Amino acid sequence: MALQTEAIAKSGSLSWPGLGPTARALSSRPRAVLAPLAVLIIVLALWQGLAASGAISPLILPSPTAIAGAFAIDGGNLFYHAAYTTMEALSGFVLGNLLGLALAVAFLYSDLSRRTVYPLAMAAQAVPIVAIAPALILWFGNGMAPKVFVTVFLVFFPMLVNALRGLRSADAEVMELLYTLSASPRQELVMVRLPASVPFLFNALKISACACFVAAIVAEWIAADRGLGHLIVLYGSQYRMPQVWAAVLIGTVVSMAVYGLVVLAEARLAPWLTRQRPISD
Amino acid sequence: EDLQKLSVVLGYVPNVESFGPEYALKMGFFKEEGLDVAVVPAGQGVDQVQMVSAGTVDIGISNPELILAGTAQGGKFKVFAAEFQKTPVAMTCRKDSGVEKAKDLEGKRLGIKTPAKPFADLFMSKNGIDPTKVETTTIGPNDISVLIAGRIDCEVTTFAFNEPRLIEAAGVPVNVFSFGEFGLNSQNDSYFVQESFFNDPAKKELLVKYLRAEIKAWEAFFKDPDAAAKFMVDGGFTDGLDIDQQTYQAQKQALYMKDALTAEKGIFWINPKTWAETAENTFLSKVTDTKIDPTPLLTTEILEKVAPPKM
Amino acid sequence: MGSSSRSGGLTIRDVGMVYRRRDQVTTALTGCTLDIPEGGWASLIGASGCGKSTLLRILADIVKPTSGVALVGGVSPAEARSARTFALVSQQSTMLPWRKILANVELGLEVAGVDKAARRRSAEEAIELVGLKGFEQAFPSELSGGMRQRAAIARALTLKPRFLLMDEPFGALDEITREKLNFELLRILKETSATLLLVTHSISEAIILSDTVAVMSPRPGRISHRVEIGFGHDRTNAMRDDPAFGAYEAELRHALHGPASSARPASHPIPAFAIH
Amino acid sequence: MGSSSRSGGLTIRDVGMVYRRRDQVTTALTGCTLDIPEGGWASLIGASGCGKSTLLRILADIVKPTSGVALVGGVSPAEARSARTFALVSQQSTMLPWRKILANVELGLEVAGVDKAARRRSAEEAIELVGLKGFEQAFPSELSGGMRQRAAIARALTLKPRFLLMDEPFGALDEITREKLNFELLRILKETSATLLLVTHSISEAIILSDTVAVMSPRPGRISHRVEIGFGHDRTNAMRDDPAFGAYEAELRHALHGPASSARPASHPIPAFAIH
Amino acid sequence: MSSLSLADAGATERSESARTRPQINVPLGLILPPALFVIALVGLWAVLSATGVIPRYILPAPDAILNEFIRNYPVLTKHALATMGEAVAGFLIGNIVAVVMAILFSYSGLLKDAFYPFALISRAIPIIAFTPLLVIVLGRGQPPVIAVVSIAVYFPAFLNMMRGLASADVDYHEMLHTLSASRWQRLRIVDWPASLPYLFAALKVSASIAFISALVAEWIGANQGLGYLVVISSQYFKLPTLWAAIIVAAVLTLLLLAIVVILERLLHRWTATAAEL
Ligand SMILES: Nc1ncnc2c1ncn2[C@@H]1O[C@H](COP(=O)(O)OP(=O)(O)OP(=O)(O)O)[C@@H](O)[C@H]1O
Ligand SMILES: Nc1ncnc2c1ncn2[C@@H]1O[C@H](COP(=O)(O)OP(=O)(O)OP(=O)(O)O)[C@@H](O)[C@H]1O
Ligand SMILES: Cc1ncc(C[n+]2csc(CCO)c2C)c(N)n1
Ligand SMILES: [Mg+2]
Ligand SMILES: [Mg+2]
Repeated sequence: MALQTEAIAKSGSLSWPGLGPTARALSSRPRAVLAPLAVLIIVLALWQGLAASGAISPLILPSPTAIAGAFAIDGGNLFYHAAYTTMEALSGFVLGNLLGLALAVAFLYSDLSRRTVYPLAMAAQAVPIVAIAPALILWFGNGMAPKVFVTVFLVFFPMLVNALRGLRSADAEVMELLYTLSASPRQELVMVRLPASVPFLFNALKISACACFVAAIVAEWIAADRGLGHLIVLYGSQYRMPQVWAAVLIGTVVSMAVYGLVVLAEARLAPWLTRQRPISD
Repeated sequence: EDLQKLSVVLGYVPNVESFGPEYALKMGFFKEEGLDVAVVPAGQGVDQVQMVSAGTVDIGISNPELILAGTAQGGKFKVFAAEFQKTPVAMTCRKDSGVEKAKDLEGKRLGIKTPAKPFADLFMSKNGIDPTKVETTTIGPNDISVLIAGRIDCEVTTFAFNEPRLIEAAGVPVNVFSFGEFGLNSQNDSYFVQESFFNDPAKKELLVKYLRAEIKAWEAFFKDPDAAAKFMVDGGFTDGLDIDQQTYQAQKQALYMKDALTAEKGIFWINPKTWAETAENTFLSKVTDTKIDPTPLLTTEILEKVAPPKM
Repeated sequence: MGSSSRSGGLTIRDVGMVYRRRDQVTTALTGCTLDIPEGGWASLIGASGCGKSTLLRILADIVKPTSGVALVGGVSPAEARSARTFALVSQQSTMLPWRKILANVELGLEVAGVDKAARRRSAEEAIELVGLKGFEQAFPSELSGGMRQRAAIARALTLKPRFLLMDEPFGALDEITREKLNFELLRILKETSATLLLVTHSISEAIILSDTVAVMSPRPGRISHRVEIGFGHDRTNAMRDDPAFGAYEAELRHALHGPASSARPASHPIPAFAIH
Repeated sequence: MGSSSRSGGLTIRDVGMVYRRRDQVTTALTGCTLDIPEGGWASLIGASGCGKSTLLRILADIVKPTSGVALVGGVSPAEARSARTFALVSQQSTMLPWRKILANVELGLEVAGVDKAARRRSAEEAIELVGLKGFEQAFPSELSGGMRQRAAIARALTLKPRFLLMDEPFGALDEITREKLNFELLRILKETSATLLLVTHSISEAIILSDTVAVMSPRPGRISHRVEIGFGHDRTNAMRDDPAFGAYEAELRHALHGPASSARPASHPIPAFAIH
Repeated sequence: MSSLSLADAGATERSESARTRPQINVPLGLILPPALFVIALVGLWAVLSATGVIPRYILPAPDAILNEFIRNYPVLTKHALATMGEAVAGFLIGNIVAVVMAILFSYSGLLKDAFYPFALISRAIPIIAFTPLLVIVLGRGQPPVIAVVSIAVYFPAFLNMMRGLASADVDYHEMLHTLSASRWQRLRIVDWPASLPYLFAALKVSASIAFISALVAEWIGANQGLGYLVVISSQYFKLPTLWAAIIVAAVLTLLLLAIVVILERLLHRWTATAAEL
């Protein structure tokens, strides 16, 4: 069989458009929706069965129906805290990615800065947040700021590494072209390096679309009076597992939604990435 | 010979608070009883109630509030001994904050660890403190630096013989408000198993042997708390234990482990009155949705068989 | 011929180029010398791999010669590049895959800081000129090989450079399109008095488009022959019928292939020329 | 001529191809019909962008026509591809940049599962044939444009396919190298009785290498003309002197450019042909 | 680009993506700038500590930490070894699983359709919620930590490989297609080499994640390791120990990164850029 006529996104991640236009996906490729749905139903059924059998303590793993019940009992509260966490996560997402990209550009043009700052940025990634939490609280107070800081801290690095790689991935011929046109470094950056790095940049964004929520939640987990992380700790300390899992679930869904937005943005902003391969088998 | 396996998860990282299990293990008291005991250290992130309910360990050592909360969520437990008669849980305040009595908290800044939030509110309401007049912030689970830095005046919760000592060592004198004296007493470090475990006569017998061996260790503790502290520090159970702090803790801890009841019945005895108070408080603080009657949870059956020394 | 009052044309003096790759050394050029006066038109012909592109890349400041001097308009290639006095059409007709054709053609002017409206106008004109009207909004991957090549030519033409360095710009084009573009190029060269250095594999194209045809011989590449084309700058297709045209062809063929081959490109020494 | 007892040659019947890109629709081919008997040699000539590559890509099973039928050896392109009966030399002479030339030339046989020693031997032979000896260990980026193109030809030749589909394989080569390879190709075609479909921009190359030259006209692409070349399969360079050769050239030029142009490729209707 | 650099600037650009860049043969030039920078930072830190700008109850002075290294190195070594084992094991498991999964997904439409969403979702779930479960399933100690590290680490490699395996130029695929290459051949000949830059970018990200997640996991469910040491020492307010543990973790992270960079150079010479570090 040769090429299908409708454009099929070349990148794997493109053809599963996140939580986006499910309806369109369903009409054009029903399997992409039905297959995961089937898996989900099987997993939920097994989970429910397991919980009902009493094999797993309700203090550890609540049943899916109990989790659904938690939304009924505590929905408003959950969403209030989720909104708070989302604000932190998204602020961290934006700032962290901008920082990572800015650093990558700086590293690209200054070897010295790369060789000095890069290892430290790397090493800093190994600093456990637990350890720096007191310092953060001391310096940033106890509101959103330290959570945003932690999120930025965990988000900037994937962007830095991917952007650095992406900015160097521009085709040699294209770089030569710009060179003979006597393009300025800024033009070279804007016209070639950034577009060439788009696949890498979007990957970093996808990594951090998920990571920013995990980071914000972990930061809240340490010391917060609001947010999903706070709820998880508080409810956890009272063994209200359905609520804990409901909070986890909301965090997951919201971060998947952010992921979906990144995927959609990618399809919009990088149409040239969708040149199709022949289908061999 | 055939040793019978039994596991216990401690209430915290191994320190002189868990001298009993560690010493009994080291000295072979468990073996003498025919037991092969695995001692699981705890600390941050380890939840004894979850572990016992999941069957990961047999015996858990934890706070009554948590055992009650677990019960409220469907756990079925039996409490057969308790280390503390008076809770070591305390509020610690900087001396220079001028907080001398509970009411002084008004107008001050209080740091609260997230899980302690419900109890902090209860503490205030029970002691006539207007919570709107207290500026509260959430602090990390091990954070005393905020207090040392002077960003807060008081923090809950701390252990009376742990954090205050560390804070003073950093050059900040403190006042300690032991929760037991403010209507929030609780038998910390209560020993519990799953109800089904307790209902199995063979297993119940293991608990007797276990407690007998541990009590033997605790007798050594009471004979010489300083030596007990030295044992814990030198034994390398936890890296970074400090001999001064542990000696201090050992001496203080002994006072929290004894009272009129233990003098009458023996150490580790269970006090239904204290449990009733805790159950009431756990409900008032909304940690449990209903008021739990602790009576069916408690049993002195093991204690009676072990007959611990009366002190 | 063609030389003007301006400061200089293209100068290649004793240029040598040695590529080192890991273990091996390729001498691409040795002692190449060539002068093209300002406003002059020159072609470079020679066997595949003899170093034509290398020479162009030296003039375009992409690679540095390992010996000798190259000057563009009297200054070093680097200075010429900064001053944007030349435009290069490279052999592989490079396009930015994420830009549509219009944006790709505009690129040169965009880099030079020309304002949007003006560069749009120039680009559209150039696109029309090379016969790509209607494909402004296509991505490069949606064009045929020859169309991409024409887009690259269009980009260079928008720049109206003093020096045009072109590496087989018409290689992927059919005869008609090629010839049309040949004459469009001539027109533009005259209009702008630009200097041309063209690499081509077509001897007749070289004659039509040049005052001077330089023949390179391979291994190592050097300029072995120079033929001056005396047609002046007013060229029509009729010159093909000029007996001089045939003579130039023969001379160049001879220079390329050795003495026996002046009549046709046929008699180079390949083992079994006629196949049973 | 050329047709053998085997099951079939190349068949293109009423093939249409419409490319859809985002908002726009390009009709690349309409109603193309062409038959090349087994063992036959055919060339495809036509203006840039008229759909020659598209037709080859249809036969090579890279794209599917939007209408009509294409057969390779009597079976669908997909089946022919699975059976490895054809080899394609694509217009952009694709080389894997991370493989050295030898490994790139070996690739076809490697994929076909030929053992290491045998494919090494074939590759070295083919490399020698196209004049790349000494560059086995170079990366593609270290070759000149023409050298890369020859490497791509070498890769196709190692496969000894029943059908050779070549898209301007000699476009980046100088006359001599080109002619040498033309005749090498003829020798190989005869040795292997392969069927050839060649896209070229050179009318004389088309005549030399074909039994049939198909002329495509553009927008939308279709086959407008067919010229049978009556030279048989024993070809020598002397056939250029045959008056028939000139006649074929004229006919093809005529077919390509319209009636007035049979003498030379010159008189196609471009506005200002002679430039003052 | 300054006109000074002339043509070799162009040559350098070229080398970055398609050719081997000349190796910097002076290790001193590689090590000196960061070393000087670190020394300067430590100096600044010492000054800020001495002047009380950085309070000692947050970050002890450098000499206090140095002293801790000298006094307490056996304990640090013991925990460092435990963490290293977990981080490296998790790093390997997570990345191998990621690569295999990405390959399976890239070559099997059904698998991908069915499980791709879950592969994504698994990353969006805060692992902290997993840890008690893992401790209960796997028991306390190293296995749950390794599991947490694997889960935390797989995602960058998975995503980048999904992308990298699809990144090869379509022309290459068309060529292999006409050669009727099998899936395995397409993977081996084109997609795998083309995905290596993506893989190595991911490995660098996950090298950093490996240690932090090992530390966080130890914080929850272990009784040894640097994360455990961090918790214990923060519980007893032993800040020199705590920061010594952090520094060890940072150094180990750099070590793992260095190994990744070296591997990248070895495996992927044609795109490796010199002095990534
Ligand atoms: N992938 C594609 N998407 C959209 N349009 C395409 C695509 N490929 C080719 N086309 C269009 O199809 C037409 C024919 O292209 P094709 O490559 O077949 O031409 P060609 O005859 O090979 O030209 P050339 O001689 O320049 O190589 C062109 O108008 C081109 O723009
Ligand atoms: N980057 C490089 N590294 C090593 N050798 C190179 C490099 N570029 C070119 N060469 C070698 O230099 C020689 C000349 O190459 P060049 O590209 O200048 O040839 P050319 O005359 O343009 O040939 P063609 O007509 O085939 O394009 C060739 O032998 C080639 O292998
Ligand atoms: C010696 C000692 N033991 C336990 C804790 C931990 N801790 C502090 S407050 C509290 C009660 C929970 O509300 C617990 C378990 C400690 N800090 N010091
Ligand atoms: Mg060339
Ligand atoms: Mg074509």
